[in-house]
Order: sequence, then structure tokens, then C-alpha cells
Amino acid sequence: MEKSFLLGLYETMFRIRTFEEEVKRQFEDGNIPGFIHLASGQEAVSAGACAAINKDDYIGSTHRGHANLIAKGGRTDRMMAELFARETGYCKGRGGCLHITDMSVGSLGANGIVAAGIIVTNGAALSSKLLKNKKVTLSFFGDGATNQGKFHEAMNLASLWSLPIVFICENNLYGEATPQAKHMKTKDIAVRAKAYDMPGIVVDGQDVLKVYEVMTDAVKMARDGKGPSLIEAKTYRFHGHHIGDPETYRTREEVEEWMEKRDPIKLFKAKLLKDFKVSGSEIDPIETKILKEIENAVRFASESPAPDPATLTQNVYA
Amino acid sequence: MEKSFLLGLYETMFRIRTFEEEVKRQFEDGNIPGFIHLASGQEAVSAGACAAINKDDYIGSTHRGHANLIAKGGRTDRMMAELFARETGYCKGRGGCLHITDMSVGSLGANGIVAAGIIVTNGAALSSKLLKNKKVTLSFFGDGATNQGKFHEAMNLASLWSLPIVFICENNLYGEATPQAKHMKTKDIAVRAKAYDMPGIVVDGQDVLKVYEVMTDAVKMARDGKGPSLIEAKTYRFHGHHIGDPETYRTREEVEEWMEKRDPIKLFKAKLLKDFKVSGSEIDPIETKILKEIENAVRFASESPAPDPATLTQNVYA
Amino acid sequence: MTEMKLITGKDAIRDALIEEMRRDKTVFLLGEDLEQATFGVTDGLLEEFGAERVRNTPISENAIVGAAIGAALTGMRPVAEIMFADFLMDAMDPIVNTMAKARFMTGGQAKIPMVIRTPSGAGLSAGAQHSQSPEALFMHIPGIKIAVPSTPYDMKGLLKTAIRIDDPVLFFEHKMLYYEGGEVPVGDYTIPFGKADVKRKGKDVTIVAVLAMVKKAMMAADILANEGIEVEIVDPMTLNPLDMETIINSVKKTKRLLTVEEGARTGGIGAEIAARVAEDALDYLDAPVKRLGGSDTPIPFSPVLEEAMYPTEDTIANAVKQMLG
Amino acid sequence: MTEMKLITGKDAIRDALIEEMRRDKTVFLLGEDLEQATFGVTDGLLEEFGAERVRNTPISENAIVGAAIGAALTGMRPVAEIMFADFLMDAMDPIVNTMAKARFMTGGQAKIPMVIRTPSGAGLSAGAQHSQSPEALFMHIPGIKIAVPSTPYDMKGLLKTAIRIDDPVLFFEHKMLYYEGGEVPVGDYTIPFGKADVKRKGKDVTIVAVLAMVKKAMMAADILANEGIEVEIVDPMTLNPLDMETIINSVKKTKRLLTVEEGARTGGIGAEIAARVAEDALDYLDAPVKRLGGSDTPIPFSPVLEEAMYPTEDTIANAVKQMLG
Ligand SMILES: Cc1ncc(C[n+]2csc(CCOP(=O)(O)OP(=O)(O)O)c2C)c(N)n1
Ligand SMILES: Cc1ncc(C[n+]2csc(CCOP(=O)(O)OP(=O)(O)O)c2C)c(N)n1
Ligand SMILES: [Mg+2]
Ligand SMILES: [Mg+2]
Repeated sequence: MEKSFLLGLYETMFRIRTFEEEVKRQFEDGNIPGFIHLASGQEAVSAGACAAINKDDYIGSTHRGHANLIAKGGRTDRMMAELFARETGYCKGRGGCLHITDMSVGSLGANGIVAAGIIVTNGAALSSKLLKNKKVTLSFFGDGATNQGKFHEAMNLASLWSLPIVFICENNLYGEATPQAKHMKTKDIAVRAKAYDMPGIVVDGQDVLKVYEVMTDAVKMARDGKGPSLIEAKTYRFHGHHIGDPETYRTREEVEEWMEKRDPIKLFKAKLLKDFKVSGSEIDPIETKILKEIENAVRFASESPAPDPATLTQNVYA
Repeated sequence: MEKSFLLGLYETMFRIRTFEEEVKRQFEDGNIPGFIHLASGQEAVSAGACAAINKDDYIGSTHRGHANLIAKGGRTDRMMAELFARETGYCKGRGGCLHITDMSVGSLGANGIVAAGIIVTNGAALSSKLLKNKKVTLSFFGDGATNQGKFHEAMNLASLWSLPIVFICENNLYGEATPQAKHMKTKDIAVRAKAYDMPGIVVDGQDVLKVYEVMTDAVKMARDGKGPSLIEAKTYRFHGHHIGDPETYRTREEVEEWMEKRDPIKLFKAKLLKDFKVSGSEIDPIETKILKEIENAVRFASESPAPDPATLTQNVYA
Repeated sequence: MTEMKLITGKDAIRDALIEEMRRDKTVFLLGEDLEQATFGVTDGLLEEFGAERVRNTPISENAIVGAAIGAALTGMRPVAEIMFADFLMDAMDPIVNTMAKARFMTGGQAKIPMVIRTPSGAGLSAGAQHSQSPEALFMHIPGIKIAVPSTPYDMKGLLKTAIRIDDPVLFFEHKMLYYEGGEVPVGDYTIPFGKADVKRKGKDVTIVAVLAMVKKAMMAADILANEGIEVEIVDPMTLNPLDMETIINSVKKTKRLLTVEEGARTGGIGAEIAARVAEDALDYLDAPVKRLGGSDTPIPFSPVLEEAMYPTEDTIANAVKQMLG
Repeated sequence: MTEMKLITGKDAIRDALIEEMRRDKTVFLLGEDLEQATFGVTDGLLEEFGAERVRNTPISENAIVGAAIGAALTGMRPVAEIMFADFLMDAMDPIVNTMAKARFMTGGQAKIPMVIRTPSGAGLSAGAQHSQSPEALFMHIPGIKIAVPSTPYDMKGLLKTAIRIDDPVLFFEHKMLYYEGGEVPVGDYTIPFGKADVKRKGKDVTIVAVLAMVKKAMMAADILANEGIEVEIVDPMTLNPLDMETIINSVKKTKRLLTVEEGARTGGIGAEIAARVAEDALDYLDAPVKRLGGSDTPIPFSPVLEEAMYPTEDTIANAVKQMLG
């Protein structure tokens, strides 16, 4: 693999992490309202998956969507401005964390209703099929979402119509305060693909190269008209369900063990240095650049104006 | 097996068939309004399944529910009166074919919304669990219903809570005008049980003894607190989706072949005579009795009064 | 003068679909059993347009509406069918929380040019779950346009507009109107949303009626005419946008308002219209407003009970006389 | 005189649940994340009542409501929680087509004593899918009783009644009221459904308000009192049954009606109430009725926009002055 490509993966993950941690600080400083769902710890899934598709392909996202959008090419300044509820935000401050999106980079939207985005992504895949434009759609959702009826209906329809779509379950082991074992009996969510005669694959969601690899095959299948797949990426969220979550459902030890031993960024950096002979001097400038970028994003956001109340009724209709 | 038990199974199937065929005549004569869904051809599923449970166990039914209710002990006169929209009907003429039920024999109701009955049957199983009364619930639905989100949510919840329930998919190969291959890629619906870590079993729905056998095991499992199962009974409806269905989606030959070679009543009668040494003189009186019963049911229905418009607003609230 | 032909409501819908699909390749249909359609609306379309553009779906209302939304977001103009309006309840989440809100939530990035067609209304003894008229519910959901045609002419013209505009539209087709005949121009025409149609001119009482109730109101008008009472019948055509101007101008003339709908009376279409009149034209009213609607009960299977729960030409005529007497 | 204590709305709900579960073994809870509840209402209940009666569910709103219906049909009194009222849309089918209709469709055989509790309302910058006030939608669905308490006292008393009656109840808890304090009697008491509560007596204008808008109306009343204007504030307490008698008697006294709600103004609670007054008390009105409600838009994330879309004490006070001026 090209070194530039590998460094690109690292940059994406580092950008996501830096953004998320800054969002947490800004929220705690009272600069961000509403409910914020962070994806720190899950970077490798978004980075690996989006590296496997093209700029003009589509993704569908969830309430925990910052990482998905950044990996697809979203700008961190417009994102930060959205979280700050400013007019310069991607959604003009109307969407916030739950609905953050940039349709110009192919994000169909972040849906705050669990699993509601999955049925919508089928539609994008359907138009690609009808328009014969060879685009592929990635549909992101969590483990808890796979207990929703919409997940089932979407999977069945996608398999029946062999839509050019890949379903990616970011299994971070919890749905809000509920561990997987308390919301389903199934151990591997990937087996649910059997119900639709669809390939179901489990992958280590902390290993960006493994994610990239399985996704590359699944995307090729989809693009070649051979139908959808369900990829279950086992991952973990380092922070609470939303900022302020008391986290009574898991131990501090569990979290710290993941942060130490299974941090996707640490793991990949070590691999870059060891297996790919990348030198620290090649990585440092990337990190510096990103830190600056996020600093500027915060400045951009805080200097941007809030929406004008007089514009409240805009964009309800065409 | 006791001869009386075997003859009982035969009687149930013969009662269902005679009732359904009479309903068809009465509808065609203009005595029954609305949409009528007949279960002729599917008798062995209801008869075999309900023979495996107790009088005080529960069943949940669908738009094609006459057979389920008769097998659970519903009276054909009150049923016919309901289809005639008379005050003496089980639902006082308010329900009709789509909602026909007798809660006193343990039928939770026939739900006209595909798959909507499945989520409700879970609740009955849940109260049995909470009240520790050892009752079991049978949940009937069709092949098309298994593409509904509610099916998925109900199966997952039942398995997670190991509810005392058995899910019975009456796979009659079509959902309205859509053959199974056009509504799902999966060949056997039973495999969908895997998504919930639940046993899934395929059984010949035209063989009442086979149905009884698998159901007996599944019911025992449920009653013993070992959790639910999904039983897929492959069957066939001899008539259209509803009376008046043009049936453009299947050939006359296909229908006739099933009627000749796979009629559950013919098959079981032959088995009784051959394998179980039952004599025709033991069967004839049963058939005569049933024919008389259905004749009386029609008389009862046609002599019963229509509801009084003044009672329209009754039973909306307690 | 444009050439006219007599067709049924069913064929008016069918013709609109065929003409729009021929005109615009991005228009396609999806829904349950479109090949052998419950009310025959889409029969034969598969033959002309093929299985890619006439898509039979599994019984998955959420997946149907969701797929339509996603396709609309990405360059298509889907027309989804929900087999009975009662089943809209199954897809209420994608309709209310995504379809209606996506444009607003994204600050205007999302465009959702889609139509959901669905047969509503009673009259077939189909019972409580296959006979409902839920139109009024959606007036309370900002972001959804709502069409409620009462004649073949209106059905065809409004459906073409629904398919061409860039907002999501809920298009209600009353089952009983599928088989009613009416004059329709040969060839292409559209009817704008938000413009009420005065179906009959009169000076004594304003009747606002929708869907199948327009015909009942027209029948009542004939009964009343024999007694020298001239009612004006206003058909809003669309509930969102709602043309209150035409309604209020009529009320200013007649000084009396009667609303007639098939859905449950409480919280119905008439509630909003009556409230608007009480806000904006109170001083013109010479008599209390009146609302007729379905009884506040589920819909019974029994034909005699079903009949008893809806306004008829007689109950409408009597209501008018009460208002005048 | 009964002993009183000051508690929050959240604890009023919590106490009602605890007392009813102690009183009646057939009462149990099911819903998402009840162990670590989003608004803390059910925290700690698992410890007292155990996992059998405090049931955490998967994210499956249809299965939750369906299970509650089935349990209610077979001898239990389930209290289901839908985490946000917005998610009622996910379970709209079982609520509208089964829960509301089962008793009627079965000719009275089915009895469904269940409650669906759900937090509604805005104020937390939770955006378009986590801030809605859909109460009015359900007024249009016969067969569902609807509670809309505005104080801890009402919350506890109405919830106990909701749990004890034999009809299905939708119980709305406004998020902002969870943390408001109020006096509540120590020990058991219930409040009947269908009886409005006059929260403030006055002679000049009748204000009908629900949920969080009652407090805003009370604040407006204080502002107005300084200017010598005495408004009467009527809180319907339940929307079905709806106590129109109390509302109309108030209007007959004040000759003026203003309705205030948080949900979208069009097709809202005020529409039905205003229409009823225009039907049954028109001649008593000295001024056009007025309705204040949420703007007819989805709910924006931005706090400044969210603020701008709802009635405030000032907009309420100004509306009252307009009606008098
Ligand atoms: C239909 C619906 N039900 C409940 C919620 C509340 N909720 C928001 S996120 C969440 C947990 C989702 O879990 P999962 O799918 O695993 O995603 P994760 O948060 O772990 O990324 C819940 C219950 C919702 N937004 N929508
Ligand atoms: C939610 C919903 N969608 C569609 C329908 C219309 N409908 C009634 S029965 C039926 C087919 C059901 O097929 P299946 O589950 O296989 O049962 P069968 O009729 O074959 O017994 C359909 C589509 C409905 N009643 N409810
Ligand atoms: Mg998760
Ligand atoms: Mg079938």
C-alpha cells in the first residue's frame, strides 16, 4: 500500500479524534447546546470504510455521525459551526449534532431516529441502480439499531433488489445504557445477514486496515451489482452515550483497558512506525496541521453569527 | 395415538373446510359483506398446532383467521353470524372476517394489519411469565408478514426474554399477489430464527400429524421456560387471497395440483383408513354432524338481527 | 375549447402516472402488489414501463417510504403507494420525522420531490383497519403537502402537480371515487396546489367539503335548492397549503360555515377551518359554525353501522336548514 | 388539612409509579433504558421491584407497545415508556390500529388497561426529532385517553388514575416540567380524567393552556394583573375526555378565548377547542378567538430559533391585550 494512502488514513482518524475531543471541551465550556454523541474510539470504522469508496459515493449516518462525516470529507469548521448552532454551520444551525450533514460530499444525512437512516440509504442505492451511475452507498448504524424493525425491512429489501449498498454496523457493545447481551441474544450481529441470504462479516473495528480490506471487497460486490453485505465492526466508544452520561452500566476499568490496549489510533500509529517503516517525522506535521485546523474550526465557529430569528420559517418547503 | 384424538383432528379440519366453503357460497350469494380471506388448504396447520396446546392457552391470529379460531374452539354459529355482520356475532358485527375473535377460548384477536398481531402475542406470553400461570401462546402469521419490521422486533424480544410463545409461519407461498421469491431472497423462512438465536424448524403444513409433532416439542420448550421457536409450515391456500381475487399470479394447474395431491384433509383421511385402521363408518357420522352444524350456523346467522345503529358508539371506552 | 373525455377516478390516477412516467424518466413507482393492484390503479403499467420503474415491494411500509425518501434525495421522483391509508400508521416515523423535516433539518440542503399515494375512506365494509380517513393528522405536521381530490378532473391535475413539485406530497385517493366517472381534458394539464375550487355557487351557507363528501354535499345542495336554499360548496383541493382566502370570502358572503368530512369529527379538518374562521371572520358569522364528520368511534364492519357513522346528503341538508332556521 | 410536600415533576411521576406498583402486583414497567433513565424518572425502581417488573427493552418501539397491549389483554396493567414522544411515530400503528380499536373491533370483548408514558416538548436544543409535542394528533384517534399534566400535583394524581382505569392512556410528561417543583399531598390521591382545572380565576379573557404553557400563561397573567387585566386560566388536564363544559362556562363569563399550546398551531389542540366554542358559544364571544402555538415548522436545533418558535409570557400577554383593545 502507498505510504500516502496510509498516512491519509492516519490523518482522517487523527482529525476525527481531535475534533471529538475538542467538541467535548467546547460543550463542557458551555459553547455547544443540545445532546452530543461522540465517536472517539470508533475512528477506524469510519476511516477504513470511507477510504474504500469514491468521493461521489453516498453514506448514511446516525446520531453518532461526526466521524462518518469527517471520513467522507466533511469540513471541520462548518461542522464545528453547526454544533455551535451558527448560521455558517452545514445545516445553518438547524440540525446540530443529531442531524449534521454535508450533502455535497455525499452524506445523505444523520438521522436521530435509531435505524431510520437505514431505510433511507436503500433509496440512494436504488437511484444509483436506476440511474446506472455505479455509485455505492454505505449505511452506518449501531448495534442497538439492529433490533429496530426498520433494519429488518431495509436488509430484506436491499437483498431482494440486490442494491449497491453496504451495511456497516458499528457495534460499540452498548445501545445507550444497554449492553448488547441485554438487547439481543445473538452474539455476532453479522449472523443476522443470514435472514436475507446476504453475506455477513465480522471485522475488528479497531484495525483500520482490516476494516478497509473487508470494505473494499464488499464495496466491489455492491458496485458490480452482486448485492449488499452486512459488515459488523466490533468497536468501542471511549466516552458516554452522550456527553454527561453517568455511565453506570460499565466500569472505569473496562473503558481504560480499551483506551490503553485497543485505541485504533495508537494501534495504527505503532503499525505505521513498525511494519510500514514510517518515521515519526512524517507523522508529526500531520498532527500539527490537524491541531491547527481544529483550532481554526473553533475560531470560525465562535466568530460566526447565530441564525436570525426572522429566518425561522425558511426551508420548510421548496 | 388414541383413535378419538385422531378423529378429533379430522373433525377440526373438516369443520374448517366446511365452514370456509360455506362462507364462500354465502359471500357469493351476497349474504356476507367486506373482504373475506379463506384458509381452505391450510387446515392442518391450525388443527395440528392447536391440538398441541390447552384450552386456556392463547393464540394470536391474522386476517386469514377463521381456521385458527375454529381450531382453538370457536363456535361456527357465532363466527358465521359475525361474517353476516349480525349482533349475535362474536364481535357484535363490528369486527367481521378481519377481526373475528372469541377471547373466551383464548384467541387474542385477529389483526388486519399484517404482522401487528405478532407483537401483541408477545404481551400475552409476557403476562403468563409474570403471572407464572404456565400458559403458552401461539402466534400465527403468514410468509409475507415476516418482511415486516414488527416480526423482527417481536422475535428479538421473545428470544431475549425467553417468552413462552411459539411463532407459526403459515407459509402459503404467496403474500397477496406476490410469490415468496418476489418478497424475500430466503428460501426457508425458518432460517430467520438464527437472527435471534432461536430454533427454526420447517414442517410439512399439509401433514397434520407432523405439525402436531413439531408443535408438541416447541410448546413443551416454551412451557418449560426454555424459550420460543419459529415453526415454518409450508402450506397452500386453495382460494384467492380474498374472495374475488383474479389470481393472475398463479396458474390454475398449480392450484389444482395442490388440491389433488396435497389436500391435507384427503391426505389425513387416507392415512386414517390405511395406517390407523379407521373405518369409513367411523368418519361418516363426523362429516354428517359437521355438515349439519354449518347448516345451523348459516340459519343462526341469517335469522339474527343486524346491530342497532343507536348502539354505534358503544365499546369505544370502558 | 379543449376536448374532454369521461373517465373514472381510477383511470384519472392511472393516466396521470402514465403521462408523468413518459414525460420524466426519473419518475418511478414502488409499493405492494402493483402488478395486481388491490384497486387496479397500476394494472398494466409494468408492461409499459418495466420492473425497474414499477417496483413491487415486500410488505414493508417503512422500507417503502424510506426508499422513496432516499431516492428523492438523490435525483429521482418516486411515487410510492401505501395500499390503504390505514397503513400510513406503519410508516409514520419516516413520514413525520424524516420526510417532513429533512429539508429544514439540513438547512435547505435536502430536496425531497416524492409522492405517497394512498386510498382512504370507508364504504366497503372493510372494518376499522381498512377504512380510515387520516388526512387531518398530517395538517399538524409541517413540511408535508396534502392533496384531497374529489373528482377525476382534480385527481389527474393534482397528481401531476404533486409529481412535479419539489416537496413531499401525501396524495389521498378516496376508494369510492375510484369508480365514479367525470369529465377530464384529453392530454396534459395540471392544477395548482393551494387554490380552493368553488364546486357550486350559492349565497345562503358555505359548505367546505373534501374527497367523497363533496359529492354528498352536492346532493344535499340539490335537495336544498328545491326548497329555495342556495349553498356554496368550497372544495379546498389541498389541505396544505390550505386556501383560507377563498373559504373566508365565501363565508363573508354567506355568513355561515358548515364543514363536512369523513374522518373523525374531533380534531378533524373542520376543526382547523372553523378555528380560522372564528379568528379571522368572526364578525361576519350570522350563525354558529357547524362541523359534520365521522363519528368519534373506530369504523365498524357492519354496513348498517358504517352507514350510520358518516354524514349523508340528508344530514348535511338538515344541518344547513338548522343553521338558517 | 392534608400534609403537603414540595417535589419535582420527575419525582411526582416516580412516586406515582412506586405507589401503584406497591398497591397492584399487575402493574409493571417496560421501556428502553429504564435502569439508567434518560430523564431519571425510573432510576432505582429496578432495585425495589426487580427485573421482572421493571423491564428494559431493546430499541423496538413497536414491540414495546405491542407487548403492553398483549399483557393488558391478559390481566396485567402495563406502563410502557417511550423515551421521547417523537418516537411515538415509530409505534403509531399498534397505538392507532390496535390499542385504540381493539375494544370496539371485538364488540367489547377486549379490555386494554395500559398507559404509555412519554416525555414531550422542547427547550433542550434537542432538535426536530427529540422535541415535539404531538398531543393533538391523538385527539383525532377515538379510543385513546390523553393526559397532559402541568404541575407535579396533576402529574401524580392523573398518572395514578391513568394506571387504574380500564382504557388505554397516552400520558404526556413535558421535559421542562420534570425539574419544576410543586406541592403534592403526602400519600395516595387521584385526579379524575375529564375535569378541567381553573388554575387562575379572572373575568376578562379565558386562556386555555396545557403542559408547560400553563406556567407561561400564569406568568403572563401576573404581567397583565399589573395592568388591571384579570385572565382566567383553564387547564383541561386531559384532552380526551375534554371538559368543554368548564371551558365554555369560562368563555360565557369572559366573552373571550385564547388557546396556548406548544405543538404546531395548525391542527392543534386549540383548533378543536376554538371550533367547539364557535359551535356552542359563538353568541357569547365579544372578540375573535385567538390561538397561540408553536410555529408551523420543524423544531430547530439553534436555541435562538427554538425560543423564537414558541409562545412566551410576553406574546401571551400581548395577545390578551389585543383581544381587549
Ligand atoms: C426510535 C428511537 N428509539 C430510541 C432512541 C433513543 N436513542 C438514541 S441513540 C440510542 C442508542 C442507539 O444505540 P446504537 O444503535 O448501538 O448506537 P450507538 O449510540 O451505540 O452509537 C437510543 C436508544 C432514538 N433516538 N430513536
Ligand atoms: C401493514 C399492512 N400492509 C399491507 C396489508 C395488505 N395485506 C393484507 S393481507 C396481505 C398479504 C399477507 O401475506 P401473508 O403474510 O403471507 O399472509 P396470507 O395472506 O398469505 O395468509 C397484505 C399485503 C395489510 N393488511 N397490512
Ligand atoms: Mg451501540
Ligand atoms: Mg402468505
